[in-house]
Amino acid sequence: MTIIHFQFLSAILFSLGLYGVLARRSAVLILMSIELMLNAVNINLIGFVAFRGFGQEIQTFGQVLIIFVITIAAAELALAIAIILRIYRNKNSVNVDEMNILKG
Amino acid sequence: MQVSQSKINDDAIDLMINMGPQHPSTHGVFRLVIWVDGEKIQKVEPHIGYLHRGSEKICESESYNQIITLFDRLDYVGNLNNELAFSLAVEKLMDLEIPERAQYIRVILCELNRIASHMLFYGVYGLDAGATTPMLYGFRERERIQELFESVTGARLMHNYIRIGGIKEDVESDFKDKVHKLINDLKKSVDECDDLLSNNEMFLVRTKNIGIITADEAIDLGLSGPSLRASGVLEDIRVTDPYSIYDRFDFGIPVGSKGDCWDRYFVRVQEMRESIKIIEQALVDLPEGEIITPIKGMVRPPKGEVFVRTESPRGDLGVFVVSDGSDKPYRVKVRPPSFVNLQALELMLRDTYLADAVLVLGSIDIIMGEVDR
Amino acid sequence: MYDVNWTAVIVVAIVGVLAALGMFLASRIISPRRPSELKDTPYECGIPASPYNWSQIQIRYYVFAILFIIFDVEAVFLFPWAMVFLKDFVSAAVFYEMLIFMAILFFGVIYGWKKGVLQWK
Amino acid sequence: MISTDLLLFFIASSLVVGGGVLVVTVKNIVYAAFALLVAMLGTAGIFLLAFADFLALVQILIYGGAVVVVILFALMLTRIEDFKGLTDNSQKPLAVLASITVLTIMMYAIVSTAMPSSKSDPVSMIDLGVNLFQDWAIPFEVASLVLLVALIGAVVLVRQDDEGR
Amino acid sequence: MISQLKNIGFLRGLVVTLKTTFRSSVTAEYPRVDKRIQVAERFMGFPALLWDSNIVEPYCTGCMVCVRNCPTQCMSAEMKDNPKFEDGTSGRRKIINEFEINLGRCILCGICVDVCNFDAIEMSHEHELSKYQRNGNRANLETLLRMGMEFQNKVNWTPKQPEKNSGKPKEKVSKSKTSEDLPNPLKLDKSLNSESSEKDSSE
Amino acid sequence: MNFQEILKYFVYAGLIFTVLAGIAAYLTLMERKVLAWIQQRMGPKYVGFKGILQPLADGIKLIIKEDLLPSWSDRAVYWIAPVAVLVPALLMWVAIPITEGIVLDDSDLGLFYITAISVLTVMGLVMAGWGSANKWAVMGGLRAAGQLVSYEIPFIMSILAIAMLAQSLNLTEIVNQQKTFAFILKQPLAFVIFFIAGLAELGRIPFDIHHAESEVVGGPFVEYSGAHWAVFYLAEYMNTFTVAVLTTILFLGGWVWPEMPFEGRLHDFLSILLFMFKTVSVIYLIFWIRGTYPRLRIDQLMAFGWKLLVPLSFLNVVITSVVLFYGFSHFVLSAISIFLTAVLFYMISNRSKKYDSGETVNVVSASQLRDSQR
Amino acid sequence: MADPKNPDSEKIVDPTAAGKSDLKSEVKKPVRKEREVPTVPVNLDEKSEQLSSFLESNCPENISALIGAEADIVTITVDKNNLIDACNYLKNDNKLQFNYLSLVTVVDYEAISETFELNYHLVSLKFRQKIAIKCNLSVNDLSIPSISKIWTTANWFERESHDLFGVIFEGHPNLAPLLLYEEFEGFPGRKSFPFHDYQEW
Amino acid sequence: MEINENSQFIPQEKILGQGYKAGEGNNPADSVFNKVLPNALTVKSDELFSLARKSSLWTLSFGLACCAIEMISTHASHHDLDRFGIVTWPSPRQADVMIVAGTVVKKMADPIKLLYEQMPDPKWVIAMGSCATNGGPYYKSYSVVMGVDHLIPVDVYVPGCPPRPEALQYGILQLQEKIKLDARNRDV
Ligand code: SF4
Ligand code: SF4
Ligand code: SF4
Repeated sequence: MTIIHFQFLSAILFSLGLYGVLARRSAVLILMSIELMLNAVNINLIGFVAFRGFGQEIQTFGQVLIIFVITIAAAELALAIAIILRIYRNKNSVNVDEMNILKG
Repeated sequence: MQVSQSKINDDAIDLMINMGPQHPSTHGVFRLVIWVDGEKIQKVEPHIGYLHRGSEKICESESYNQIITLFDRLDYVGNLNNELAFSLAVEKLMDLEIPERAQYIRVILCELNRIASHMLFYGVYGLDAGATTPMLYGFRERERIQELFESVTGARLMHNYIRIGGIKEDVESDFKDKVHKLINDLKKSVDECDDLLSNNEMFLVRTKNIGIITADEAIDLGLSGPSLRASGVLEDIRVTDPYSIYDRFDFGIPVGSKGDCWDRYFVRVQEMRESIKIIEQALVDLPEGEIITPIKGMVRPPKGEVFVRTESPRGDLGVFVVSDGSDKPYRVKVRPPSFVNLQALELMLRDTYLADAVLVLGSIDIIMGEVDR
Repeated sequence: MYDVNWTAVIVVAIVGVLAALGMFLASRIISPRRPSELKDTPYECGIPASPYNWSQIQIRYYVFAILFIIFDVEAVFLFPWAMVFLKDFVSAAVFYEMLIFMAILFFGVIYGWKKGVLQWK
Repeated sequence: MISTDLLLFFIASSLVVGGGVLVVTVKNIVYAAFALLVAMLGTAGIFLLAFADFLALVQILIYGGAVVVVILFALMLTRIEDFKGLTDNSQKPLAVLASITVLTIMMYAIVSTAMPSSKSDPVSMIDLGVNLFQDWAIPFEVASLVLLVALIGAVVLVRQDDEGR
Repeated sequence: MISQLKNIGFLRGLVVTLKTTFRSSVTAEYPRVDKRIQVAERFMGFPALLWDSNIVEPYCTGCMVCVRNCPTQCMSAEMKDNPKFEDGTSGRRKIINEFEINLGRCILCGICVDVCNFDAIEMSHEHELSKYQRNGNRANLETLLRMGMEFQNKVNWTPKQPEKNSGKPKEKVSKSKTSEDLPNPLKLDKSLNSESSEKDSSE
Repeated sequence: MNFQEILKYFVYAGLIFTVLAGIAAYLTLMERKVLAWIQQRMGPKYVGFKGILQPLADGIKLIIKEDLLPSWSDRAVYWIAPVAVLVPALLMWVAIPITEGIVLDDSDLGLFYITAISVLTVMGLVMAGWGSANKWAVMGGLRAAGQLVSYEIPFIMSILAIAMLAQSLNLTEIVNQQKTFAFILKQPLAFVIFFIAGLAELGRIPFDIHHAESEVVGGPFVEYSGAHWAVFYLAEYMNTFTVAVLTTILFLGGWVWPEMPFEGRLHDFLSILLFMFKTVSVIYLIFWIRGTYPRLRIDQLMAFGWKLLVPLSFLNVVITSVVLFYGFSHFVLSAISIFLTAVLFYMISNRSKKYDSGETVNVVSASQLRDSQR
Repeated sequence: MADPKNPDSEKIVDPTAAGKSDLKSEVKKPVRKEREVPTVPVNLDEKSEQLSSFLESNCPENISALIGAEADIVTITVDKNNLIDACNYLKNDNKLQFNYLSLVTVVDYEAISETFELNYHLVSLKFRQKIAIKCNLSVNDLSIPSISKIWTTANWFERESHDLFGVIFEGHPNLAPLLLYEEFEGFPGRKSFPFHDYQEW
Repeated sequence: MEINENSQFIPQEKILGQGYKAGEGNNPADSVFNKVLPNALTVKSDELFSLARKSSLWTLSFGLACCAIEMISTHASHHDLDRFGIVTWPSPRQADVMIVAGTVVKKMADPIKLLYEQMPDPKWVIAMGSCATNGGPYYKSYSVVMGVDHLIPVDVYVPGCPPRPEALQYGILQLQEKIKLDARNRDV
C-alpha cells in the first residue's frame, strides 16, 4: 500500500464525480457527484500525509485540513439542497436542463 | 410566488391516505380518506356504511318486543339507553303509565351504562393518544359495571331488559348494596383516570386547541351530547326536555367553553361524576312496587306517530315511530347522535395534522353501529 | 491509543449480517408459502391501494435534517476540544475559542427559531 | 503474496469505486443515495488504512447523517415516474469524453511523478485537537461562520418557501 | 416545592401506574375451574329445554309460540301426541317430537323464554360452544334437554307456574314437591347451589 | 492481525449476538409482564412455566411465518433494511464494556464511536419505509428520519458533558471515575436529557411517533412479516438494552458505584450483579413510562427537542466546561444542574398549561338550568 | 365456506305459516284502511299549545302551511315548493328560532296513498320547542329542495334518504351513496323492496 | 328422540377438538422443507412448529361491530388474552388470526377478503358471534353477508351475541387444538 494507490483511487473517484456532474440531469444527483469529488480530494490528501513520510506535524495538519473539507462539504450540501428546494418549488422540477433562470 | 402557488395547490402534491375501514383508531369500520401535504391535512372525506345492517328496515317486520333486541345492537355501547329510547317512544304511543320502581331502575341502569360508555371512550381515547394503560383501566371499570348488569339483566351487553311498560324482571335484593359498592369504586377510579391521563402534559398539548368547533357551528351541524356541550351550548335533554324521571334529580351538566378535543374529553369525564350523583339520588329514592305495566297480548299501539328525544351517552338519540295499529311498526327511524356528530369531522379537521385526525375522530366518540344502523 | 479496533468492528458487522441472513434463509426454507395476487398488494387499511407519486414536500423534516448536519459537524469539533481544553499544555484561548464557536452557531438556531422554522404552522 | 493491508485497501477502494459508479449511473435516485453511503463508508475504510481513525468516525458520523438528508430530499422531490427520465442528460457522450480525458491526464501525472513513499505514525485525537484549536484557531472560527451562513441560508430559503404557501 | 411537584402531571401519572403495579391482578384465569369468573345466576346463556323429572318427559309441548316469536327464526319444532297422556301418566296432551335450535344463530335475547307458557324453555348458563363447523351448533332435542338438565341441576330449577305446568294428569291429586309454593329459581340463595356451580367448567 | 485472532473475534461476535438476541427476546417478555402489572393483568402465563417460553414461541413462530417479499416494493431495499438496522445495533457493542475488561475493544474513542454508529440506525428505518412502497411506511420512514436525527443532538451533547467530566472517551475509564460519585449526582440534567433523547432514539412511548400504531399502523414496519419483522424487533429491543446499559455506564456508575466492601471473586460477581440490577432498573423505567404516557405529535416532538432539549444540552456543556475550566467545586455543578433540571420539568409542565387559562369545563347545575327555563 | 356437499345446510327449517309471513317479501297490506284501529290522541303540553296558536296566527301567507299535531308535537304541513320558505321562516323568525334540526325522515306511504312523506323534526334550543315539518311527495316526482344549506345537519340525512328511498334532493352538494355502495340497485328503504330470504348470498 | 326413562343426563363434556375434521378451514401451505424432506421428519417438525404457532397467536386488531366490544373486553385486564400469548397488531402482515367480530356487511366484504389475503401464511379465522357465523339478527337484511364463511374460510365459529369473553377464549382454545390436530393429521 503506497501513495500511488491512494492517488489512483482518488483520480478514479474524481473522474467518476466529474462524469456525474456533467452527465446527470437531476440536481440532487449532481450534488452527490460533487460529494464524490470532494471525497476524492480527501483520499488524495490522506494518502499524501500518511505515506509521504512527513513528520507528525504535517500529518496532523493534513487531517485538520480534511476535517475542514468535510465541514465545508456539509455546509455546501445544506445550502445547495436549500437552493434546489427553492427552484423545485418554483419550477416543480429538479431537472437542471430546465433550470434556466433567464427563461423564467 | 404566484406561479408556485398554483402549482403547489395541485392535487398532485397531496398524498391521499386511506384511514380505515380497518385501522386501529377508526373505532370500528369507518373510512376516512385524507389528503395530506406532508403531515398537514388538506382535505378529508368520510366514508361510512361499512356497518350498514339495515336495522330500520328490519324493524318494520318485527314485533315491538323483538325490536328492542335490534335497538340493543344499534349503539352497542349505550345499549340500555337505546332500549329506553325505543320503549319511551312506544309507551308514548300507547300512553302507558310506567311503575315508579321500573322508572328508577331504568334510570340507575342507564346512568351506569352512560358511565360504562364514557369509560370506553376514555380508554379508547387514551389508546388513540398512544397510551395503552387508560384502555385497560377503562375496560376494567366497564367490566365491573357489566358484572352488575349481568346480575340484573342476565347479559353483559345485549340486555333486552327494558320492556315496553317497564322492565323485564325485578332486581335482586342486594342490588342497592352492589350499586353502592360499585359507585364507590367508580368514584375512585374516575379520579385515578384523571391523574393518569387528564393532567398529563403530553395529553394536554395533544388535545388542547385541536379540532375546535364553535357553538354556532356546532348547532348548525346538529351536534349533540358532550360534543355540543363542549362547545359551550348548555343543552342536555335530560333537563331541557326531560323524559322518564330525570326531572327529579339534581346533577351537574359539564359545559366546555372552547369546543376543542380536550373539552370534549373532559366533559365526558365530568359526566361520569355527575352520573354517579344521579345514581346516588336514585338509589335513595328507589321505591318498592310493581315493575311492569302488563300488556295483554301483543303490543299494538294505536295508529299515529311519535318522536322522542333522549340523551344517550353520545348525545341526542331520537326515535321516530310510525304505527299503523298493527303489532309491527310501520316505520322506525332513529336519530343517531354519532351519525350527526360525525358530520362535524370535516370542519373539525381544518388546519390539523394527520396525528390529530385520530384524536379529533376519537373525541367525537362515534359508534359505527349507530352511524350506519 | 486513540484508535478503534477495526477488526472487531468488521467481524461484528459480518456476524450481524450473517445472523440476519441466516434467519432469512431459515425462514425461507421452513416457512409455508402461498403466494397470491392480492397478497402482493400494499396494505391500505383494507382498501385496494391507489397509485400515488412520491412528490411530497415535507419541508419541515428537511429543516431539521439541515440543522442536524450542522450540529453534527459541530460535534466533530467538540469531541477533540472536550479532550484537550483542560490539558496544561494548551493555551486558555482554546477554551474561549469554542465558546465563541458555539455562540456563533447558536445564533443560527436562535435566528431560525425567531424566523419560526422550528414551528410547524 | 499481497499484504493484508493491501488486500484491505483493495476491498475498501472497491467499495468506494463501486459506490461511486453506482452513484453516477444508477437510474433510481434513492439507490444512488444508498450507493453514496457505501462510497462514504469505503472512504472511511481508506482513512483507517491511513491511520486516521478519528477521521473515519467523522466520515461515518457526518455522511451517515448527510446521506439520510439527501435521501429524504430525493424522496421529497422526485416522483416515481421521474426515475426513468430524469437521470441522464444529453451531454452524456461529452461527459464520458471529459472524464476520461481528465482521468488520463491525472494518471499520467501520477505515474510520471513517482513519489517516494514511506509510512508515518498514527495521529492521536489529542494531537489533532491541539493542532486544530491552537494553530488553526482562525480557520476554525471561520468554519463556524461558514456553517452559520449555511444554516441561515437554509433557514431563509425554507422560510420564503413557507410564505409562498 | 413538594406541592408544586404534585401538579406536574407526568409525575402524577407515574405514581398512578406505580400504585396499580402493586395491586393484585384482577385477571380471571379462564380455563381453570376454580379461578374463572362464574356467571351470574340470571345469566342468559343459550336456551335449553327443561326436563320434567317427575313425569320423565320434557315440559315442552311443541306449541311453537317460541318459534314464531324468535327474532332470528333459529328454532323449529314439531309436536306429536303424547303417549303418556294416553297412559294417563301425564297431563300433557301433546309433546315435543323434534326440536332444533341453531345456537349459532341465536342472539340470546330470551324472548322464547318470555313467551313460553309451559315453562319449557329457559336460558341456561351454557355459553362456550365453539365449533369447527358452521352448523356445528344446531342443537337437537337431546342436546337441548341435556343442556337444560345441567342447568336444572345447577340452579335447582323449579317451574314458575307450578300449578299449571306440573304436568300431572288432571285426575290425580299432585303430591309432589313441585306443587308447593316454591321460590323463584332466579332468586335462589347462592348457598343452595354453590357446590353444583363448579360443574360449569369448560376443561 | 493473524488468523487466530480473527477467529477469536468471530467467536466473541457470535457470543455477543446470541446473548443480545436472548436478552432482546426476554425484554419483550419483560415488557409484556411489566405492562401487565401496571394494568393489573397477568401477562404471558401459559407458555412454559409462567410464560417463560413465550419469547421462544414468538421467535419460532415468526421464523416459520411466511416472509413476504412483496412484488410492488423495492425488493433490494426492502430486503436489506432489517440488516441495516440490526448491524449498527450490534456494532455499538464493540465498545461497550460489561465490566472491567470484558469488552471487545476498550478504545479511547469509545464514546465517539458510539455516537458515530448510532447515526446509522436512521438509514435502516428510512430504507424500510421507502422500500415498502406503502403510504404508511413512507410517512413512518420520514417521521423516523426527522425524529431520530433531531434527538441525536441532545444525545451527543449529554454524552459530551460526561466525556468532559471524565476527561476521557473511554467507557471503562468513565466508569472508573465514578467510584465516589456517580455522574448522575454531578449531572442530573445530562442524565435527564440523555434519557429523554435515548427514549426518542429508541422510538419508545412517548416518542414512538414513527411506528405509532394508532396513526401510521406500524410505520416503516407495516409491510414486514415473519423473519424480516423479527429482525427489526430484535434490533429495537437490542437498542433498548444498549441505551439502558449506556445510561448505567455513563450516569449510574456502572459496576463501581456504590463501592462494595468485598474482595476478589465475590466482588467481581457482585459488581456484575450490581451492573445488571441498574440496567434492569433503567429498562423498567423505560417500560413503566411506556405504560403510562400518551405520545406526542411529530411537530411537538421536534419543537420539544429543538427548543428545549438542544438549548439546555448546550447550556449544560458550556456550564460543565466553565466549571471545569475555572476549577470550581463539583458541587456547584450539581447545584446548577439540579436547578436546570427543575427548570426543565417546570417548563414541560407549564408548556401545556399555557393554553389553560382557568378550567375550560364548568359544571352547571341542572336545577339552575331548570330555573332559567321557567 | 358453506358445505358444498350439503346444499341444505343453510336452510333453517321453518314450517310455520307465521314465520313464513315474516320472511315473505310481499308488500305490506295497507292495514290502515282495512281495520278500524284507534289513533294516538293528541296531547299537547302548554308550550306546544302556545306554539300551535302562535303559528296559526302568525304564519306567513305564502307558506300556506297546515298546522296540526301528532301525539305531543306540533306539525306543520307544507307543500314542497314552500319548503324552503317555511324552513327559513321557522329558523329565522325571532319568536321561533328553530335553529337545530334533529331528524329528517322519509316514510313510505306508496301502497296507501301513493306518496312519500318527509318529516323534518326541528328543535329550538332557545325556546325549548319542538316542531315537525311534514311534506308529501308524490311517488311519481320524488324531488324536493334540499335544506342542507339551511341546516348543515341535513346533509347526510338527505344523502341517506337518497340512498335508501331514492328521494332526490335538489341543490344538495353531493348525493353520492353514503350507506350503500355504488353498485347497489334499488332503494332498500322502501316498502316494496323485499326482505332478504335466507338463502345463499 | 329416544330418552330412556332412567337415563342419567351426563353433562355434555366440552372436550377440545370435538368435531374436528382434517382439511377444514385454513391449513398452512407447504414449505420448501416440506416438499424436499422425507415425511417422518417434516411431520415431526410440523408438530413441533404447531406448538410455537399455537402459543403465539397474534390477532389482527379489527373490530366490526358490537362483538368487537366483547373482543376488546377479552383483551382487557379481567380476561387478558395476553396470558395465552395473544396480542394484537394493527397490520395484517404481522397477524396470524383474524377474529371477525361483528356483522359483515356487503360493503365490507371486499376489504375483509383483501385483509385476509394480505395476512401471511399460516393464518386462521375465528368467526365471532352469530352475525359472523350466519347473519344472526340481521338475516333478513338486504346488506348483510350471511356469515363470513361466504368470503373466507373459517376455522372456529363462536356462537353468541355477543359471546362472553369466556366463550371467545374457549374458541381460541379450540383453535389452538385445531392447530395441533392439523399438524398431526397433515398428509405430506
Ligand atoms: S318451548 Fe314453550 S313455547 Fe316453545 S314450543 Fe315448547 S312449549 Fe311451546
Ligand atoms: S333466545 Fe332469542 S334468538 Fe335465541 S332461540 Fe330464544 S328467541 Fe330465538
Ligand atoms: S353477533 Fe350480535 S353482538 Fe355480535 S355483531 Fe352481531 S349483533 Fe352484534
